[in-house]
Amino acid sequence: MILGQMPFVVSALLVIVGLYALLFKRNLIKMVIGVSIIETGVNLFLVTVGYRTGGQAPIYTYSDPVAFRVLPTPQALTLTSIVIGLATTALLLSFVVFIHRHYQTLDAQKIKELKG
Amino acid sequence: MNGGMSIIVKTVTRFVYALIIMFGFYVIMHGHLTPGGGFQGGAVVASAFALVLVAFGTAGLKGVLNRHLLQSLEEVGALAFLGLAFAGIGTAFFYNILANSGAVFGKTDPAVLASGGLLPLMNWAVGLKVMTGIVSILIIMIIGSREEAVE
Amino acid sequence: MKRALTVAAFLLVAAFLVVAATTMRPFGEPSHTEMDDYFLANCQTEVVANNVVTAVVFDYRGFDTLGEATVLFAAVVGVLALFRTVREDER
Amino acid sequence: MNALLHHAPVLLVAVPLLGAFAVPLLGKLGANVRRGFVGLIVLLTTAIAGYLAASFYAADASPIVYVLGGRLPLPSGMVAPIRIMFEVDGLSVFMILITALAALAAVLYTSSYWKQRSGGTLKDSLMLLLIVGIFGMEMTGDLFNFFVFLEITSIAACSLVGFRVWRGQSQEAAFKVMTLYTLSGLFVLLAVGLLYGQYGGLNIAYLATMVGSGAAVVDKIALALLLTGLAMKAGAVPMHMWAPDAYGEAPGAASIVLVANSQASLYGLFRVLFTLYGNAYSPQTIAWILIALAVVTIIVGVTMALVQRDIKRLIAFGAVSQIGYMMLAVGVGFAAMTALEPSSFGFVALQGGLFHMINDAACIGLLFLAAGIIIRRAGTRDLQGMGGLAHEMRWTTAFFMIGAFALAGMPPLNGFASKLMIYESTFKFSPVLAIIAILASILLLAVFLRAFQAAFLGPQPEGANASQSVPASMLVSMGLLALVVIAFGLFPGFFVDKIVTPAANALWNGRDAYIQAVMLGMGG
Repeated sequence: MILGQMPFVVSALLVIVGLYALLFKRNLIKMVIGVSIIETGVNLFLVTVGYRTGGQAPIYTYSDPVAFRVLPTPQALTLTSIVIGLATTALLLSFVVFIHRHYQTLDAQKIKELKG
Repeated sequence: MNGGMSIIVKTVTRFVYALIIMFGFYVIMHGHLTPGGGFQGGAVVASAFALVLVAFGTAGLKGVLNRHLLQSLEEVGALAFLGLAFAGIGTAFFYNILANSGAVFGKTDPAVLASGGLLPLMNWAVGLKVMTGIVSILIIMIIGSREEAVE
Repeated sequence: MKRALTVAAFLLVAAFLVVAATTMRPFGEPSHTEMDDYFLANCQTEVVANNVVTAVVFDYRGFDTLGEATVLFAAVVGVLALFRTVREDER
Repeated sequence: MNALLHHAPVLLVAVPLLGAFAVPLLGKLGANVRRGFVGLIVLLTTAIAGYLAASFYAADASPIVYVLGGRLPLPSGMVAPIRIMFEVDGLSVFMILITALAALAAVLYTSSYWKQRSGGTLKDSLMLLLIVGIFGMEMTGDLFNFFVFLEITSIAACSLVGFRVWRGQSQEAAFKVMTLYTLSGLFVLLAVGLLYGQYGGLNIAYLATMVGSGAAVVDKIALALLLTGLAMKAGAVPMHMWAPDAYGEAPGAASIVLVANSQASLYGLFRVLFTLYGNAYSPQTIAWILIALAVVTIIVGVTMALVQRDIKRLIAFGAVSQIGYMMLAVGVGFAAMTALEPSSFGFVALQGGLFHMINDAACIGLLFLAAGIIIRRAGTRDLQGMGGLAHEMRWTTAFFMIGAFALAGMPPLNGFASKLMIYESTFKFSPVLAIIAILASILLLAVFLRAFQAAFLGPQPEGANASQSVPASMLVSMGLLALVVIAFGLFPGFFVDKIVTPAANALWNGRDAYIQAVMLGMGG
């Protein structure tokens, strides 16, 4: 059972690894990397959800017109979520640049000015 | 960052960046036929500019790409995409009016370039938007972090 | 206290994810595929595109793509706003 | 049905989107052109929202379905919807009205605020994008589309929170908020992936018919992920830590739109609970979780507000506690609805909770706008460094007082009207909960009286820049909100009948209508 579900489990593990980095790392850049890993895990999950055993890519050019194909929607969703991830990461990194400019450190523990 | 990298990287970059841009445009153009599309092609083109930025430093793009021009182009791309979506408002927002119409992109054979209705046009709009968007983010961030080093 | 709570929340989410991954429907055998089969069957006649993914991205789910372009636009505007030149007197 | 009404839902998103894309280009023509354009766009958007609401209430209040890129919700012979849809029911229209009010007030206020400041073009664009995202979240009938709009609001909101780049705290707050928003968005996306994997569809109405027919464990985990993600973004305890930072650091006018944004996440929470998972399980547990979270949110919000010295953070904690009241009311309503014998006080609780949403947006918004002026005049955010402002800012003093009294639930203002409904129904459900809620309100009154006394009464400290006069557009903007506060307080019955009851009906027994509007294929 576990073996057959391996792709799902791997993407879940990726999400867990990213969550670990986000929650337990103190370096801001590492936290951003954590967010990025979670995004990757979710994207991988979306792609694996759309797989049909023995299916071909859902593109008709130069391929057998009656072939069995994988589901196209998850691939479209993944495309969307990748671009959203890119935008998020760019903005997060900009904030990190400015935090470093103000506090000269990337350690999350040292920059706790906002309390309560 | 200003001086760029070694002569080897610079020379190789001179050879390949035009090829990368061309490949990116190919991916955008054939988005409705082969794997790819506006986003992927736009990202490929942007990666060529990223390569130039890395190899030559910010000086490499001086005079070639103007930040304000890039931003205006991005807005034009976004507006074009929105306009194409508005084109079908007679039926519904995002209705594909050109598909199967027999006109410019309305060929009924899905295997030719001039098919897909609004799809190729949207691919171009999004491709323009993505490449200019990513390149402007890159340029802004590089210039911004260089100012930080000066301070 | 706070750290213990964080660890507990992390373990809970992790357990949820692993359970979800193992109890989901079998990998490679989606059970409800009406929507995707419709795309595969009709995209060549309705949208006249050979690439079904592009047809989904720009036609059937075109509105998502507009939203996605908007997200990218928002990120560019946001980064621009952060790195803008700020006048001394407004600080 | 005429063409404008038919296209109204999509125009509500497309018009501000056009504005957001065009503002940076028009900004090159000068600040006055840009300001006029933004004002025009927001007026147009508000007009469309008002028109949509008016014709929705004039008709039989059945859900409006708008199919993007097609004619019918279901192509012939299909059991699953193909395209993205907008589905507008009573609850959506109600939320649209709140957002339109917040957007109008914010843009009116901001039209003079940024005269001598940099980045006005970018700020206008981000505001419009935030408004687009909120409208989209409130109208969409597609779960993945909901996630996309959620992300639009996240990115626009965080850029606004970090807009004052010269303050280190604003960058720190923006990073924190962005991380949490992204995490909440990813939880929602994961849940969407799970539901899509199980049932092969993304439409909320379609999924609502399918939930429960697959693996029950996966459904429950998807529900948990959705609830966690959306509660996180709505600012409920224990994930409330971002809210005061965000509200406190955002520019004055943006704070009010951020409140509308939190409420849109709350709307998503209700939509998931009542429509998507409406009758999948016997969800007494969920109702109790909601009630428990609500009580903790109220208590934490009020006690934290007690110890604040920063005026904006004080108001922000007040806002957090109000989210608790809404969740309490809806939790009680949900518990009553799913009990073996549904009792009518649950409906009153729902009405009270929803009515409180629009009241909260108005009075919290009023307080934030007034606080913006106070900070600008006093030159500090610290309550102990202020004083004596009442002498020269009579209007602002009056508006702040109205907002504070309304928030604390003093009659005859709107906060009293909605809180009374919440107290009554909660008391019938559980007297202890009602007493906690009432006590928290009294404490909140004390908090705001202290703030009022510190800022407006007493002697003026040395070094305050007293020369600036408050621009007229700011007073108009606050006057608009104050008018809403007073009108809703004086005539609660009228407004509850007109706009709140359809929304509560949509939650209480509108689930079948919501599903059938799509699944029977009668759109248009």
